[in-house]
Amino acid sequence: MNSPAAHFSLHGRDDGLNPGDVLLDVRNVSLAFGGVKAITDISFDIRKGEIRAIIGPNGAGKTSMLNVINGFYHPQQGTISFRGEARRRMQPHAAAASGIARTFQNVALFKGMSTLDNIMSGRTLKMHRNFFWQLLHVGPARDEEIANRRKVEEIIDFLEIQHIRKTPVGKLPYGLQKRVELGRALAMEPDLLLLDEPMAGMNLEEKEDMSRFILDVNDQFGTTIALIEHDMGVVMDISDRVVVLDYGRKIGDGTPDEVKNNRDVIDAYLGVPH
Amino acid sequence: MSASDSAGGMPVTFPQYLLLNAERYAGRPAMRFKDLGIWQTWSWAEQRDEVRDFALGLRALGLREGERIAIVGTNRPRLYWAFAAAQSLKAVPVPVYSDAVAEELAFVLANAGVRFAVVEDQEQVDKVRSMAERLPGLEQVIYDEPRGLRDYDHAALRHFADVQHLGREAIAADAAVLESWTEGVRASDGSEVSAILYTSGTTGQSKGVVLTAARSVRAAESTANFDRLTADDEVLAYLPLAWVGDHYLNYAQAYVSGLCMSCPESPETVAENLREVGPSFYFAPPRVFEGLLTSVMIRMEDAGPIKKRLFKHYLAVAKKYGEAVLEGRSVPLRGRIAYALGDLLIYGPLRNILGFSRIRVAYTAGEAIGPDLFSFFRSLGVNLKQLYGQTEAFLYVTCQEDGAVRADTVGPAAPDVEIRLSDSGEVQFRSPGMFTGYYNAEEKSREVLTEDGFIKTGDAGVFDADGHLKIIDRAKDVGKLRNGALFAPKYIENKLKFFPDVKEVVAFGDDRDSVCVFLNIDLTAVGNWAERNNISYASYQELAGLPRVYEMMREHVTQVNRDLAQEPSMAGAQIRRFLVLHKELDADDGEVTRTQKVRRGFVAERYAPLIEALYDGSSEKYVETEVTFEDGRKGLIKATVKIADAETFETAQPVREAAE
Amino acid sequence: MFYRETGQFKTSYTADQQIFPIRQDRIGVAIILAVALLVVPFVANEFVLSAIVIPFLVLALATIGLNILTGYAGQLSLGTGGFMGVGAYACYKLVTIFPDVNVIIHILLSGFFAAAVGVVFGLPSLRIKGLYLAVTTLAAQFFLEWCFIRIPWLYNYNPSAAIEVPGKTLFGVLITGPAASGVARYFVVLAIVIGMTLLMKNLIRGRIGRQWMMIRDMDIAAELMGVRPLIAKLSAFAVSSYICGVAGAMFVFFYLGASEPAVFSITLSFQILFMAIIGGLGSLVGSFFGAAFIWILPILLRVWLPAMGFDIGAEAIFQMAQIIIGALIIFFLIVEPHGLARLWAIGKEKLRVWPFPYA
Amino acid sequence: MDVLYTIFIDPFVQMAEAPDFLLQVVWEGFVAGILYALIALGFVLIYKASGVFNFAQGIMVVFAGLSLVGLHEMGVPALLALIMAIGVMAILAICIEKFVMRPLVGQPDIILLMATIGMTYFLIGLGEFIFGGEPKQMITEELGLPTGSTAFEMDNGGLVILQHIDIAAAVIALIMVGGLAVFFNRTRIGRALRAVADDHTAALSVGISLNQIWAIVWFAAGIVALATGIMWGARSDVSFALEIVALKALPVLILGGFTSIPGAVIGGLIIGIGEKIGEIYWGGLVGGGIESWLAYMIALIFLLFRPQGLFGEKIIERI
Repeated sequence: MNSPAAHFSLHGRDDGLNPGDVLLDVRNVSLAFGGVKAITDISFDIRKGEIRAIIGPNGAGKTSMLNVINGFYHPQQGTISFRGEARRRMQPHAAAASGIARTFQNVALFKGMSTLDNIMSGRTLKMHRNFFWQLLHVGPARDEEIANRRKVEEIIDFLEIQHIRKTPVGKLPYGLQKRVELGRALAMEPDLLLLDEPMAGMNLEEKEDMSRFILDVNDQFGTTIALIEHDMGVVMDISDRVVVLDYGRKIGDGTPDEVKNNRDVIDAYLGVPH
Repeated sequence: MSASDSAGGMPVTFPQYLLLNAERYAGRPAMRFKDLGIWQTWSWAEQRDEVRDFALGLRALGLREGERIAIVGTNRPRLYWAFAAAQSLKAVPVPVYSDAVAEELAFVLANAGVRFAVVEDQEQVDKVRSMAERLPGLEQVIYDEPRGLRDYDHAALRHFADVQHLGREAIAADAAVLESWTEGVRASDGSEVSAILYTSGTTGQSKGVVLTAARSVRAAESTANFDRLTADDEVLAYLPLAWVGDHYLNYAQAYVSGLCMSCPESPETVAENLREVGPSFYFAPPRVFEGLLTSVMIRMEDAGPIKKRLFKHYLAVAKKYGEAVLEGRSVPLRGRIAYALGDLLIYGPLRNILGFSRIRVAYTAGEAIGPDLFSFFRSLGVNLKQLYGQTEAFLYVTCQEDGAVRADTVGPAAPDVEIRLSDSGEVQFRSPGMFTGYYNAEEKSREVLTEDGFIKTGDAGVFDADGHLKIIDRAKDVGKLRNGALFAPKYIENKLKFFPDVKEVVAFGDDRDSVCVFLNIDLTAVGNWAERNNISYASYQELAGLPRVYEMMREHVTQVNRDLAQEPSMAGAQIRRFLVLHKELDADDGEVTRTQKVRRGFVAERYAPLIEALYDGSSEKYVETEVTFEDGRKGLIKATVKIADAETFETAQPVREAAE
Repeated sequence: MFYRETGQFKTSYTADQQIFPIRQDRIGVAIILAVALLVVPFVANEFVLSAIVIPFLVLALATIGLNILTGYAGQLSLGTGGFMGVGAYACYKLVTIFPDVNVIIHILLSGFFAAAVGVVFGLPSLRIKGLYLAVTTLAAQFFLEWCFIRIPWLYNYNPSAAIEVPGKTLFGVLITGPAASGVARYFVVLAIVIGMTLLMKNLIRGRIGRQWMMIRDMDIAAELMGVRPLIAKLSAFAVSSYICGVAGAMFVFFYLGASEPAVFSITLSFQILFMAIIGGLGSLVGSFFGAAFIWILPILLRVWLPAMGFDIGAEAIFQMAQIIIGALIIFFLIVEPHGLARLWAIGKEKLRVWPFPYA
Repeated sequence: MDVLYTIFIDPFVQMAEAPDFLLQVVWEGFVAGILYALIALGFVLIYKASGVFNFAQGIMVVFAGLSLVGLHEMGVPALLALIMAIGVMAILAICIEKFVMRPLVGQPDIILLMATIGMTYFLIGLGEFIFGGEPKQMITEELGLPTGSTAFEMDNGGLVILQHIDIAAAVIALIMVGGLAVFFNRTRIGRALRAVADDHTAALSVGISLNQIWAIVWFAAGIVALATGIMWGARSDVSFALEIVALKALPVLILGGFTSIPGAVIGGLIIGIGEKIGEIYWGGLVGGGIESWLAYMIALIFLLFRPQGLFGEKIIERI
């Protein structure tokens, strides 16, 4: 019997951590490109179940920080522990396999594919049927494809993008592309979701929608979220804790209220020279 | 196909039909719902189980015979199951419009005194909760879509599936429960109330129309027979769940005929879903057909010259032969061939794109439909007919028979319906499905019912020579100009509204010197025109005020005046002056009903300064208007509305006797 | 115009994800298959089958092979001819060494040799992208060509350095060699091409094909979704080379009958690349269009030009055909850079929304 | 051990024993390298200005040479034929700009690449149609180019023979490189060309239309092609086989970078000398003829260690 999805979940793995335990710990990380320092000795942590914002002026090293976390850049110094396992070098696909998903500042969708296929691509790690089953596309391979399609449909439903299911993503307006990208990351059922400026270039209504989706993801699936965002209003509204970077250094860390009243942070944002 | 052939005797309630269908059409589809990308399908047997589980869950929660249960939301299978589930317990479903603001919702729920509410989603839950103190009798709210409700206090809140689970637990605990439910359904004689439908009414607060089971079933049976509906038919349930049309055409007729009802994925995807499902029975109010025609014409504007010529040519062919072909009248061979070619090249593809390919019977009702619009769809091969209905009748009062369809009438009395005209020309009827009264409003019921049990419709009408009813206007709206000329505002309004550029019209003239009108332009059509002519505009208000738009409207008004001049009885009511309103008439502001009918009195009161300006000869008028935004906030629109004069014509020599 | 999709709705994902979800498409494909099976073999003469239809099918298959690599996985290759050659020579050696095994099995096996070579030359793709990769594949092309000349073992020390296909049978019917009938070869080729195309379609619509396209569209994002570039790229090289290898073996065994190293030269690589691009990168049906365009059109031109009164000698006709093809390639790139497949898709979309100009 | 010896020791022993021969080989390689460099120069010109990877450069060389020889065969005096050949290249450049580049502006690289391959097809067909498919003798003497050779005697008594035409080729190549360098750096148009490569709007601000620039660049590449054609033709024949040889410009460009004129020269020399030495001293070990692929292998191995080329900067991928 068919029945509409009653309770659908995208919980990450059960890793024995409770909400509030440290999920990701960044310790004394420094990163430089050919002598140019992007990140200098930064430490902070992300706790399970929280929404953690990383803010700072342009060029503060925010995106570099995300790139370090998901293994795209390798820091020269410092360690990163995810679920208690420390590491320094890690390949991006290994980070993905360990449960880290992300979206990009400039939408990085697969332009040649539809919304559905883009989100399906997030299921890559959840699909295991071997080459020969794939060739035949019957039995287990098709069952797997369909099971994952169903999950993807639930995400499509969740993000209210049913009407663009089969549209090539290149034809979508920017706001919807961002939403599809979020869907693709969600399809990975991540433990840690990194969002790089999820609301950049959006109008007010789209921002409200996106905030709602982020909160819903956090609330409904318990997904831990780290996000970079420029819109201070949004950051203060939705995040539990905020870390502030400036010129590659950490200048503030705490709840939105604490950060708002931090002298250094105010200076950095008002442009007072150091 | 009548159920009387079946073993268990003739069903007199919808749940009885459910049981019957679960046997006779066990494996055939009863319900589809586009969810998660595909059309999830339930057979009649599965649908019975879903309904039964929910019903038993409701009973476990304490729902008893005669109690009211509200159903709020869009067209979703679970909400339809809630109807049958409640009816199976002899409780009374009370559907409410899903876009009703919290105030309206609270009024209905309080008026009906509901104990339970089955609602679609968080939005509706929030609405209900915000009115909690006005609804002390409301005990349980059951929702279909759990999204966002995880952290809500679940003391008086349950998920639909959880209620069904309760039902299944009850069955597991004691198999007799199942038996007793079935018995309970079977035992009914159909005298219980089967639903209370609140009419949105053009004036004042809405009233609950009380419908009883056996009468409702009988009404549905007679029309299902009339249109030969069977289990092979398919419908798309996209009209508001709380409206009598949806409840009758989709729910009631589906149960008595066993047809399959499909629910769209979301309100935004209705057009697409219509194409996918391809219903065989279809209903839409005239404004939907109007919108379709407009969009067809707009889209054809961008077609290449060859295609455009082809289209124009074959539309002309269709106009000439189409309706004759549809009605099986004699058509010359040349015409038949031309029409067949047109069907291959234009009509067939057009029906396909609109999702009309499989339509066997389509109805329109609610408002008068422009004769050209009506003929357009019929000439394409869509068997579009008119009906005239009332919530109080449980829909059908008149309907047109295949082969006897006309644009300007609504047909003869529907099967088993008696119609008469009062001395004042008001239409009155008695029908098999007619209501027993308004809920908790004895007085109002008495106002509507005549002593001999007829219902007063409030509509003015006439019969033509063939006994077909023709509705002119609301009886109370028909008036006279000061010079004594007949003034039927709707008649004039409809003529103007048939121009694709014009969305809404309000005509004034009763007890005045002349006729003047408010116009609303159609934002899609005029916007498209503006785009093609490189005219930029920021808002409806700006577009509406453009001199070129006024010029266009003036041409339309002139054309209407020219037409009116041809009709001796109407010639005196030509339009002298008009204005284009600075905002669209909106249900949120109470200017139109939820079914988009103009609340004439309210509009007249709200825009009194503009009416005054229409009649005092001034050329413009500054007004401030309060509006309600989608999210409930209020704001103020300021505008200087221009007023234009229209050309009028000499009355033509009477060529024939006036129709009336 | 011919599409009547109203009422065609899907009640299961299986139905929604089938290769041809629209009924009219399924009918169209059935008609094409019926024509291919029941009409072509009985209408076409020996020349048409041998010189046009069979090589067209084989080249279409090779184009599909290249399309897997370039169109779906985004890795530009100029070595298709070389990989086809590997298949051809492998098949020839297999037939020599195991003369009793059915030739069809040899043909299918020969692809694995091409796949192995393809993987070796695909290794640099992990570090090298775009045009730079083209050089790598050129290295493969010229190196392989050189091998075909310089390793006499490959052509059984034949003094003419050519390979000659022996006559082999399937179910008692001669299907290779000079004496095999066109019809027999046609059916074998058709069966293999259809089978392979279907298998490739399956790969492409599943996880593996999606990984290729992810790498193609945005390799960094793909990696962050858990795709291992090594596996994705090398699998594309392997599958692509396998198909090319099989096509190469078929090219010699079912079309040429005998072959010299020059057959698998860079010219063939370019020809296949053209077929892929004119047909449309990332489209299986486009591979057939492209092969038809590049293979059949010149033949038709050579027939038509004299018929239209351009009687200027065989050589000049050949040159005229080349000029026209060159000009048409540029013309098509200008009109629709995404190839005939896109034109086809646009045309189909037009028919679906007919009489409207757009949906 | 024997194998290792033959591969790693013996060739060097041979080199040491016959330095005159080695020198001769290096010279041959040097001259071939010069010609590769000239072809690569044509690529670089166009790539720099329009980002188009011009596959047709090879056929342009053939086409230029054929025009020259063909016109002379028709009875046109050599120098007039040369001027007319230049005219042919100018017409070709204008046609390419008008009928190929302009309609395809803004398309992805691969499409432009394919268009140039389409041009190759077209020009091969056209060249054969007009001039016939057979190889032709270059009119070296008629153009006043030196022929004959000079032999240098080495210490060990061996001879190194230098063909005069090769020396002339080297000199002409140097002049062209120098001329182009001056053109790019010192002239207004040249600077505009460089600007185009970086930023199309910048070029417009110089006051030259993009279309003009393209036509000029293709014309310049045509001149380079003509020079290459003459030199190459003087050493062997003018034939369509050159089209395949021209592909060697690819590895040259990989070594030298797609946008660097000195890079093209250095790359050309490395490839030219490298493949000659490889062929002579190692080729025999595997049956000879490795010249056909050695250049690509050199480039391939080089790429594995420096994917960004000889003069390119390390790419930091940003997301």
